[in-house]
Amino acid sequence: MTVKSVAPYDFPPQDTVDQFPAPLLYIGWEDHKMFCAPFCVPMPPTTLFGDLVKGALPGFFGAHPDFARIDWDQVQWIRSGQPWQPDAAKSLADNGLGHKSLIRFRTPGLKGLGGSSH
Amino acid sequence: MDMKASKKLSLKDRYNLMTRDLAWTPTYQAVQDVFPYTQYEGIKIHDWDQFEDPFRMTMDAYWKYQAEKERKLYAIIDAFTQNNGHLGVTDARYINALKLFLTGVTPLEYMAHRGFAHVGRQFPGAGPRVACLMQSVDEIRHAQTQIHSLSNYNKHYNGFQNWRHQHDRVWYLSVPKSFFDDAVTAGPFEFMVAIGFAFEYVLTNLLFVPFISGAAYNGDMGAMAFGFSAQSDESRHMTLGLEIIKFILEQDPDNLPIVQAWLDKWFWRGYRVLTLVAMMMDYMLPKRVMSWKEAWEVYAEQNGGALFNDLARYGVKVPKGWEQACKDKDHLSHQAWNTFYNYGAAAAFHTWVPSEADMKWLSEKYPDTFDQHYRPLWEHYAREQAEGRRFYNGTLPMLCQVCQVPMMFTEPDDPTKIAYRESDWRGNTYHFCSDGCKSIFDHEPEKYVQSWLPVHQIYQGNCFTADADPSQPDFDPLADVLRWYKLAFGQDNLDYADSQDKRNFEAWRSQATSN
Amino acid sequence: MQIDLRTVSITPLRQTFSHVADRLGADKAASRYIEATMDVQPTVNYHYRPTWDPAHELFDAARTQIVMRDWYALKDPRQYYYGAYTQARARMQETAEADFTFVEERGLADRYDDAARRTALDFYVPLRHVAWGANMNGAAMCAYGYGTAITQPCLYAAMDQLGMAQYLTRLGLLLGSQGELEAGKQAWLAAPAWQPLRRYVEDTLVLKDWFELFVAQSVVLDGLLFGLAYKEVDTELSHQAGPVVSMLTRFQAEWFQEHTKWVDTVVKAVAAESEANRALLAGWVVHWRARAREALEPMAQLALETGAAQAALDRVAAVLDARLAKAGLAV
Amino acid sequence: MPNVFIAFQRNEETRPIVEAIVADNPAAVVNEQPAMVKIDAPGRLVIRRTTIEDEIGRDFDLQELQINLITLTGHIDETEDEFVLSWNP
Repeated sequence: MTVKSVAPYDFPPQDTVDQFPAPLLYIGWEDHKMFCAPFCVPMPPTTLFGDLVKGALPGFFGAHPDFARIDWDQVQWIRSGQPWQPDAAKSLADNGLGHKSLIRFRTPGLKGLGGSSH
Repeated sequence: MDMKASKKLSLKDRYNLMTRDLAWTPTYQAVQDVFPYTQYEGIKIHDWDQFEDPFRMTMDAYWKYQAEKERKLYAIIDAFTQNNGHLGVTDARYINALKLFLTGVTPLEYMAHRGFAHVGRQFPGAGPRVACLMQSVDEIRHAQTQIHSLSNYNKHYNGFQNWRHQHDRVWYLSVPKSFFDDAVTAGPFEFMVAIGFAFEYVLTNLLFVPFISGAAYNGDMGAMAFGFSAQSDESRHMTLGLEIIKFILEQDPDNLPIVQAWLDKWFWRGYRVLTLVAMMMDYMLPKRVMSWKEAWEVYAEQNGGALFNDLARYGVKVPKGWEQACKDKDHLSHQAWNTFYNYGAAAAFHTWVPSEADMKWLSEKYPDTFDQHYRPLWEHYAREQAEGRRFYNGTLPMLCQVCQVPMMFTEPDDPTKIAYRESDWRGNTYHFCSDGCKSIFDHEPEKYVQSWLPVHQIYQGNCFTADADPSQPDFDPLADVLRWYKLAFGQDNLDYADSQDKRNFEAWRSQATSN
Repeated sequence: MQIDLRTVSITPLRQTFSHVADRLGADKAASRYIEATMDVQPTVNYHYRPTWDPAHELFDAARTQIVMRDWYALKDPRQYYYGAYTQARARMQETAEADFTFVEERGLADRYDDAARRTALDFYVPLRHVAWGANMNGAAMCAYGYGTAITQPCLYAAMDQLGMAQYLTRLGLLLGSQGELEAGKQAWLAAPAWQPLRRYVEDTLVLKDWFELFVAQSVVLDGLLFGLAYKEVDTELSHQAGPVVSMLTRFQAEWFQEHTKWVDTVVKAVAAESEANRALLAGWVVHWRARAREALEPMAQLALETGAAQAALDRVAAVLDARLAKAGLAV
Repeated sequence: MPNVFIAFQRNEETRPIVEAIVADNPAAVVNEQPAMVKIDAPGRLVIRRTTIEDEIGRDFDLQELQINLITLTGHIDETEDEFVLSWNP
């Protein structure tokens, strides 16, 4: 379906990758809605996935008491709704992540504050 | 205004002579050139004179009654100002609901004014044209009476002073702004279904009861006065919205699917804007009128239900998102307040953890969900705050491409899971908070790829002050964005507990009541 | 006797909103007109292009060739925000209501001289359609104009024109009958005397530049038509048959005095802004003034003899030219 | 049969109007709140000019209801003499 208009109605999208310092990555921690919404962060495509987890995630999610208790080997990753196995040694790009990719991670056994998924 | 001269003419006939009869079909210019915007939406109108304006107001009556209302309203505003009425409110936390109103709702009244001037020029039918122009002039009344009654609050409390600047820039205000931009940039018929019907009729009581009764319950006679006075205009607007949708549906069966798609879209987008209202009802009013859940059950499920079975004879079905909205009623306000608590450092009003008494009320009103899902969250925040670690979320959130609300909404049948939807279009991925927003995008992608998403604009570097130098090592981007918002750090934002508003309110109140 | 009247005085944090303080040059108390008008229209970060005009932004200064560094220089000397506007019109409406009631209840309409009645019906009743066109044009100026300072009064003028169209309808019913209204509409649609003016109005209804529309409607047509109808013809009729028509058109006459004050203020500010603006305005005035003169001549003769009609139009044109000259637009 | 309702500001001007409405609508239910009076009626509510005029002792134009009106629901049918609210007319 397209927009009904009196004249051609076609404008450049506001959020193409070239307009950002780095491609955007959306990242959410399942069952920890104390962080009210997933995060949106520009992340250089060359960043190694392991560095993202060890280097950036603490800054995003460290304020939650459960974060320190995460067993990273048990973490289950989801990408656009599908189970997904990232390779910590490869870059985000080599893991198939691009501009505005969405990844979520589930931490079995940790269900947020008082088990309330917050 | 008694019309002795033409007593023999009925109100209806007299009105027709004074409105419909004034118009003529142009011959020196093509009708299509005088009214160029009535074809492209695909709506078919065969006879504009079938439109019935139940209020049939002529200008002399309009001036007479509206001036009388203005005299009464401004007398109350002056009295309220003269005796420091703001000190009579239950608690200065309430004033933060007014900040949200002035920065988020008042600018929409002005947009309605300009939108109705546009459709009030473009409709070929004399009846609808005049009714729309009267609404246009009513709407600037609402914008201006709100500015005037809140002007006194602006003198004494922080967060009102940059309402114009902030409505066009601050992250959460892009939700109401994009909503109305969407309606006014749509075609004239869609604008009428969106604002005249879906927003003014279906959802108006969900906006009216919280703000006006909320004001009355919290001792704010000023806001109550403009609310009641403005709401009497609303009854004309609601009626126009109802009459126009009946008129369109009666004109041609081909109009039904177009109107139904608009109803689905605009119920959902309007409902998404009401997220701010749900939060305000349950969390921002010290003396609560009713819960969002109760307001939804009375004004949406009962009243809305009566309306839609009244419209069923036209083939209209209840909007697609209706069921989900009914499921959300137990969660919406809590999730919204958590979002503003998270980002309290970037909001132009104060946030706070609900008190024990507040939470007792919330438990009673939300027996199935509050204690299990939300009490643990507030109690954690209270403990953290007590130990000097008041939580502020320092990373920017992902926004929905259509409603532009942070992705805080949960799955309709699993309130523990954030809802994610996405679509690919011309090689780019777009993300949404719900089936409702995704279908709005899929229906008109060329429109929503233009969205000015505040978080993305920050990352694109479009939200820094003119003299900012992002290359400097000590450059703090988020602090500069707040300067760009003209948000005075430590004064307009942060927790209510240590705010200047709280200190001033308590000092002034004791000054007014003790020696 | 001195009464110690004191209420609790609290030192406010500020006097007004920041954008208003910026315009005033300091944080000081601002009038209700200023707080309700300055910068109320958004100017940035529109989310979507209009489907009805994709070539422009939602509010776009480029919808007119006129250029202003600050569109809020066009302040309304009457300082009309909604409350002040409606209360002013309510007072005028009250007088008009009393006049209509007085004329009817004292039988002045029934006893009005029949020749004058015929002239009044032939001349004034079709003018309600001109006012309907002016209502549409005012709505367009408000919808597509830029900045609340100019768009707000344009809509008030549009509603005033609708009100005056309704008063003209009541004049037709009081001096005549419903049949006279239909006859007036037929004349408007077909009678030779009215076609040049109808063509003028219809040509304005398709103008794309809203400020040219302001010139064609509010400066030129209102300027010449109201002078002709509510001064020249009104004076002639009251000589012939007394003040009945003056009473039934008092609203229009008073409205026109106030309207020109606003129009002249706007023209002055726009012309003073730049030579380009002044030249644009001059071009539009020259064009539409000639069109208006040609449009008013035949219908003027419905109320005035040919010679008298020319003289009346000359006087009315001279008044408009004097106004324009005073506003810095000698054309 | 769903209700229609009309709500007025609660003041000296609306007190007689509410009384007139109650007189003309036996099934009407009046709900008085601090600043608002809301009148609900099953299916149909009629407001008669003459009844109000008897209450206030002067001429009354039904459009005057606008001044103190807050909100209403239902389809409106207004003549010189009656202002009727109803569902599915």
